[in-house]
Amino acid sequence: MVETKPSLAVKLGKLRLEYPTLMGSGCYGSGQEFAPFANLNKIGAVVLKSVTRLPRLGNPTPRLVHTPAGMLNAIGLQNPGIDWYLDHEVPKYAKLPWRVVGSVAGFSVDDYAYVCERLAARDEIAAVELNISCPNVASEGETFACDPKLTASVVRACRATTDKTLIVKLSPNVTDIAAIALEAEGAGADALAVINTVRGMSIDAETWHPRLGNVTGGLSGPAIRPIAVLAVYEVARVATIPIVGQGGIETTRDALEFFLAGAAAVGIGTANFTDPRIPERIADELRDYLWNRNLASIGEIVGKANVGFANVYEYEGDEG
Amino acid sequence: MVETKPSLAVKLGKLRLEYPTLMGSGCYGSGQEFAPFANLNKIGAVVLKSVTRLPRLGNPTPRLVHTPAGMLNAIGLQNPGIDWYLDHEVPKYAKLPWRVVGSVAGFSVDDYAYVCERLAARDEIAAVELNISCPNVASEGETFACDPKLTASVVRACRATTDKTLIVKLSPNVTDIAAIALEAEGAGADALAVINTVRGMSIDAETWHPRLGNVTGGLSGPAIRPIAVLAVYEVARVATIPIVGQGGIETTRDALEFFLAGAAAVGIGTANFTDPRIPERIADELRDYLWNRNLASIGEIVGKANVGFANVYEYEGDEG
Amino acid sequence: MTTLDLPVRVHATLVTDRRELAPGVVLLGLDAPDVVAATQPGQFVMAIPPSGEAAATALGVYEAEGKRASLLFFVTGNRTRELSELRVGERLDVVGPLGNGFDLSGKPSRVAIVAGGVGIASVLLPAQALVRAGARVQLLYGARTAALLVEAERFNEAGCALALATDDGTTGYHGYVTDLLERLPRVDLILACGPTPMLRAVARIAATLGVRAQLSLEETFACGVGGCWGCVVPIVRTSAQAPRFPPANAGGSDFVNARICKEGPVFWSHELRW
Amino acid sequence: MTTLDLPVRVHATLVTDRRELAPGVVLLGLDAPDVVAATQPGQFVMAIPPSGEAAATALGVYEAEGKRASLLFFVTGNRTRELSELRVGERLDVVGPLGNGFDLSGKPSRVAIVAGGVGIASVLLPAQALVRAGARVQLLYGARTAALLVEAERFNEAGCALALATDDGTTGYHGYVTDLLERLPRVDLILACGPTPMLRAVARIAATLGVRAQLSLEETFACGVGGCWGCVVPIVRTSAQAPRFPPANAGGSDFVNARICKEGPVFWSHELRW
Ligand SMILES: Cc1cc2nc3c(=O)[nH]c(=O)nc-3n(C[C@H](O)[C@H](O)[C@H](O)COP(=O)(O)OP(=O)(O)OC[C@H]3O[C@@H](n4cnc5c(N)ncnc54)[C@H](O)[C@@H]3O)c2cc1C
Ligand SMILES: Cc1cc2nc3c(=O)[nH]c(=O)nc-3n(C[C@H](O)[C@H](O)[C@H](O)COP(=O)(O)OP(=O)(O)OC[C@H]3O[C@@H](n4cnc5c(N)ncnc54)[C@H](O)[C@@H]3O)c2cc1C
Ligand SMILES: Cc1cc2nc3c(=O)[nH]c(=O)nc-3n(C[C@H](O)[C@H](O)[C@H](O)COP(=O)(O)O)c2cc1C
Ligand SMILES: Cc1cc2nc3c(=O)[nH]c(=O)nc-3n(C[C@H](O)[C@H](O)[C@H](O)COP(=O)(O)O)c2cc1C
Ligand code: FES
Ligand code: FES
Repeated sequence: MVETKPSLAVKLGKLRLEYPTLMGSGCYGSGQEFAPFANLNKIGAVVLKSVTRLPRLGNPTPRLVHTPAGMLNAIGLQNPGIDWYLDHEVPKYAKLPWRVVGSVAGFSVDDYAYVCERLAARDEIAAVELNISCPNVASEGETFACDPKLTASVVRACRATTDKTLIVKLSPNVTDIAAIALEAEGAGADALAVINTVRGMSIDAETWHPRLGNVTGGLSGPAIRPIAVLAVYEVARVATIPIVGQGGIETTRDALEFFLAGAAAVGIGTANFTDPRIPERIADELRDYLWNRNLASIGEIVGKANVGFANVYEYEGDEG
Repeated sequence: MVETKPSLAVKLGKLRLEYPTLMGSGCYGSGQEFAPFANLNKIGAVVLKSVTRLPRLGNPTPRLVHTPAGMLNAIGLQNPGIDWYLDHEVPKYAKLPWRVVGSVAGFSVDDYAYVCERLAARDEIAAVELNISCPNVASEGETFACDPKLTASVVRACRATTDKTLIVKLSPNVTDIAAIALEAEGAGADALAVINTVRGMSIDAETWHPRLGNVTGGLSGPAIRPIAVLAVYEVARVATIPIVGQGGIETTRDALEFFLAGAAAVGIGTANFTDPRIPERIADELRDYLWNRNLASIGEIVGKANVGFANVYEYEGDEG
Repeated sequence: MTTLDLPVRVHATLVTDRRELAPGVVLLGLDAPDVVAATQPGQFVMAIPPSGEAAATALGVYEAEGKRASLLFFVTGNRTRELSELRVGERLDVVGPLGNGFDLSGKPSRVAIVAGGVGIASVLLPAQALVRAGARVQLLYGARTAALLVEAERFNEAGCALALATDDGTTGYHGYVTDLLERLPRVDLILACGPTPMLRAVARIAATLGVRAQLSLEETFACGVGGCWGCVVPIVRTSAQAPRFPPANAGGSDFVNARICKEGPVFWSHELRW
Repeated sequence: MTTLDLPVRVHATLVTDRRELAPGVVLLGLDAPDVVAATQPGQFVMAIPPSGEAAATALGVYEAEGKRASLLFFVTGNRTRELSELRVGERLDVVGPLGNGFDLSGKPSRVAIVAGGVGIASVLLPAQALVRAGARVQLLYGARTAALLVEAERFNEAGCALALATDDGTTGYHGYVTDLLERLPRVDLILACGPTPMLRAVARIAATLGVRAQLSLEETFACGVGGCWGCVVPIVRTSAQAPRFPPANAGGSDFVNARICKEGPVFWSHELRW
């Protein structure tokens, strides 16, 4: 018998979160934007918009386009650069009652290490996520997450700069995501965020113009959920560090798919654009789900997808 | 002034089709299954279900699961094997008033060449598509389309067996689809089918079982359309042979996205499960679209997406 | 063009009536004379989503009389929700009727029909046909709870004897409907439609009793017309229903994968390789 | 927690009335006293899709009086179609009001309001407020064709003078509504809402006339609350509306990217870097 409320707490490296939900980078500001109508007492942490060494204006508009069961975005890492960020933004986070995780993007190993070190040095920042998988920048942003060696270099360099929890965010736009995950883990990552957006494009049949100013963008939302669940499942089979599963989570049932596939925590991005009450609802319903099944903590379902075919009739399969 | 009806005809290698629409392999049987309620006079061709050297029972059920704006399938290449196929099925295709394109799958270069040769030798078969990208077989089915060298070997071996049009079907589950496309073209492909399904997975939160008997499957339908449009766009920038663009086409507007991205023809698979009248509707509406714009043929819009940013205000962009 | 088995087409129908039989259980009446004219008991249609934004949904033809056919369904997901939101006067396009229904050619005189939950939607037409042909028909009808035992009186009117069962005992026998089948006086034929575990139990009991049974199977469909091989069930190679485009017999196995939508949805239970 | 700018929340409202003003143009009345109480002219709400299956939709608050707020929209895609299918008595949740509306603090005495198409939805509240404050308000209202010039009489009732224009000449001036602006006797202030090309013309004409103009901009939104930076427009660095979390000034450029949903949707035209 479970006597106390089931625990939703999770540890990512040294970072302990009361709730296993992280608001996806770039989708939630610092949380302040959503605080008037979302209950931020019931989230694990907000992952901040990715920041770079130098300021960036980002991509031309349109930066967003709605697609079936999802959306494409190409923000292009608009941000004020690490200097201004540390001086003017980060101090505000000291007063926030929720945890914020910094997110670092860059164009060289040195960029990453530099920004990571400066960001991680700040008390306001609970942990750092390395966005090595942003598909929306003209230069080589995503090649880091597409190349096992580059992934290892970036993670190793950043690891050397901080003891704080280091989450490495992987791209689905690769032939073998598990191989990249192993490199990241080997180079010192404490956790893996799986997945960033899937590369995509949309064209207006009337005007013949791409619907995004940047031509191509990243697909998010329920459309990509099956892709993300599989990525988590494949990474979980090889990695020993915790996974933050994300991509199209809108309901508790969706979140459970990720836990069962092997995620220790989940990310919620695009769903906040549908209804800002979703993260709170998922927190409450996850607790009910565990309670109804007499489970003491969320950890008890992580990776428990039963892939033993028990659901199908006895079957001989193929020989060919 | 255009005086005659705009032409929708397209050539894929030696194969001339009256309509630029191919019914996706595995989705449409041989066309006979759909003939009672679809107008097969207004399609280009039916791509037959992939056939292998030896018979295959396929995967255990469930083989299908509906997902947001799409579906996962894991049929597992159920087919009677090339011997039975040539003896009992192919003869029936002689009487069909629509063109059928054979589809070959395999587990070795030799498999592909053997089946391709025997299939292509038959008059009933108008052309051959090489399915080197099926994600639903336990063994190495998809690794062909994920490896440039293997792709080249398969295509070269099959090319040597026939003069008929050879279409090579590419997988989106790779880091760089354009590189694979170039290999296929270099090895003698006459056309490229872009894309096959995207790998995915879904788990039932009640039972903890994967929703597919095969655990993982291939995602199709509107959910993947932005991914497919981008794949076509990227392949079109490097390949000089025609592309059959596919992935989530449901309306004429969707088909136009693919033509504008660089497809010479389009594939229609999952949309037939929504409404079997869709291919005819697209054929009629494509003709109207060209007529209203005074265009003489579908070829005039292929690859005409205007990526010059003319739709956005003058913009300086980033330096960082 | 090769000759076609059935004169099926896409039919544009209009919703003539709509009732919510229980929470989440909807009965839609359709003005669909062509569907009525062509439907054999046990066949189904593919209902095209009015929004055009999802796969078509397989639904049994519940009633078929005069110009009116009807569909009876449970709201379990997006697609049935969309159908449930149709109002009287709105249009619903359906493909069909499709598939092979119940084989009533053997002139059975005593028949048991076993229906579980929404399985009730596929058994009114065979019940009516059997009663018309002079058979004594016993309906064994089970559901989770009393409120979900919808349309039982409709079968009474049709001339069937009724035995009800609920999982929670709110009405009738407290337990599985298949328990009732075990205790039934001898019948010539069993027809069944419902969840797969129920059908398996029916198959087992039928074998024990030595009575032939026809089961209407369910599986997720994509095409519904035999084009995608997504909906298979293994049946013995010698079955008359073994597909003409035969699935592989790799390794010389004694079964073949038949398509539920094309060779079924109704199969003889002794020919299933369960 | 830091102090918050606005007492916005998610409001559960009920549809009180629904009218189709023209084919594909819908006016939804909502029982929404909290929205009415908080709304400033030119603000918008994010309407949460009842199905939960798409992003929320940005819609201007058209009317706000007593307990009733209303939304006026064109059905252009999935999301507005879903909203258009709401019936009286059904529930619609909205986030807001959001954004910065029109600045009416300058006590203008003669105001021209330029509305193009669905832009009409954002200008009734400022028109009413200006008339109440004693200003003479001239509405210049253009649309593709007469049937789409919905709600013109509503502005008459509100005390505005009206000048209409249609692209096809079916009513009023045959041509662009901005042509009318060029010929207007002098005004103190111009407010405008409509398609971007119209707004650019208004900005150009306002500059020529030497009159200050406020433009309500549109862009595809995701969050609607300033969290995603998806909806930007370049404005001069010195604008009071330059975001507090400033976009980069890489290369020392003279402009910054402001968020339309947060710093706007209304901007002074002379501060836009168009
Ligand atoms: C021959 C035949 C006849 C039939 N006759 C009838 C009949 O007469 N009456 C009847 O009621 N039914 C009948 N059925 C069953 C009926 O076809 C299915 O119940 C129907 O397909 C349900 O569709 P749905 O989209 O509403 O729900 P589902 O297919 O169950 O789900 C729909 C959507 O919801 C989402 N979804 C659902 N569950 C989950 C989950 N756990 N996790 C994530 N996403 C989820 C998916 O995105 C999916 O697209 C019949 C079936 C067959 C094969
Ligand atoms: C501040 C603000 C206030 C606004 N106020 C109002 C208002 O008061 N009234 C009003 O009517 N509007 C208003 N708008 C505009 C309104 O928000 C948009 O028109 C609305 O987002 C349309 O949503 P939609 O989903 O119906 O259509 P869209 O977003 O245009 O499209 C919806 C879907 O259709 C599909 N789609 C559409 N076009 C295509 C295509 N060509 N190719 C492929 N797929 C396509 C996509 O899958 C997409 O998901 C306002 C906007 C802003 C920013
Ligand atoms: C508008 C938008 C902006 C994003 N910006 C970032 C970013 O700056 N850094 C990052 O790592 N991920 C970014 N992402 C990716 C999300 O954090 C998330 O990984 C992805 O969208 C998949 O999850 P979802 O489907 O729940 O949104 C962005 C996503 C969206 C939709
Ligand atoms: C049920 C199903 C079965 C399929 N079987 C095959 C196959 O045997 N061979 C093949 O090359 N592609 C197969 N495909 C892939 C389709 O031909 C097509 O490339 C893909 O589904 C994307 O297009 P769509 O979104 O229009 O369906 C199959 C797809 C589906 C949905
Ligand atoms: S659903 Fe396609 S073959 Fe049965
Ligand atoms: S829509 Fe997200 S910042 Fe404006």
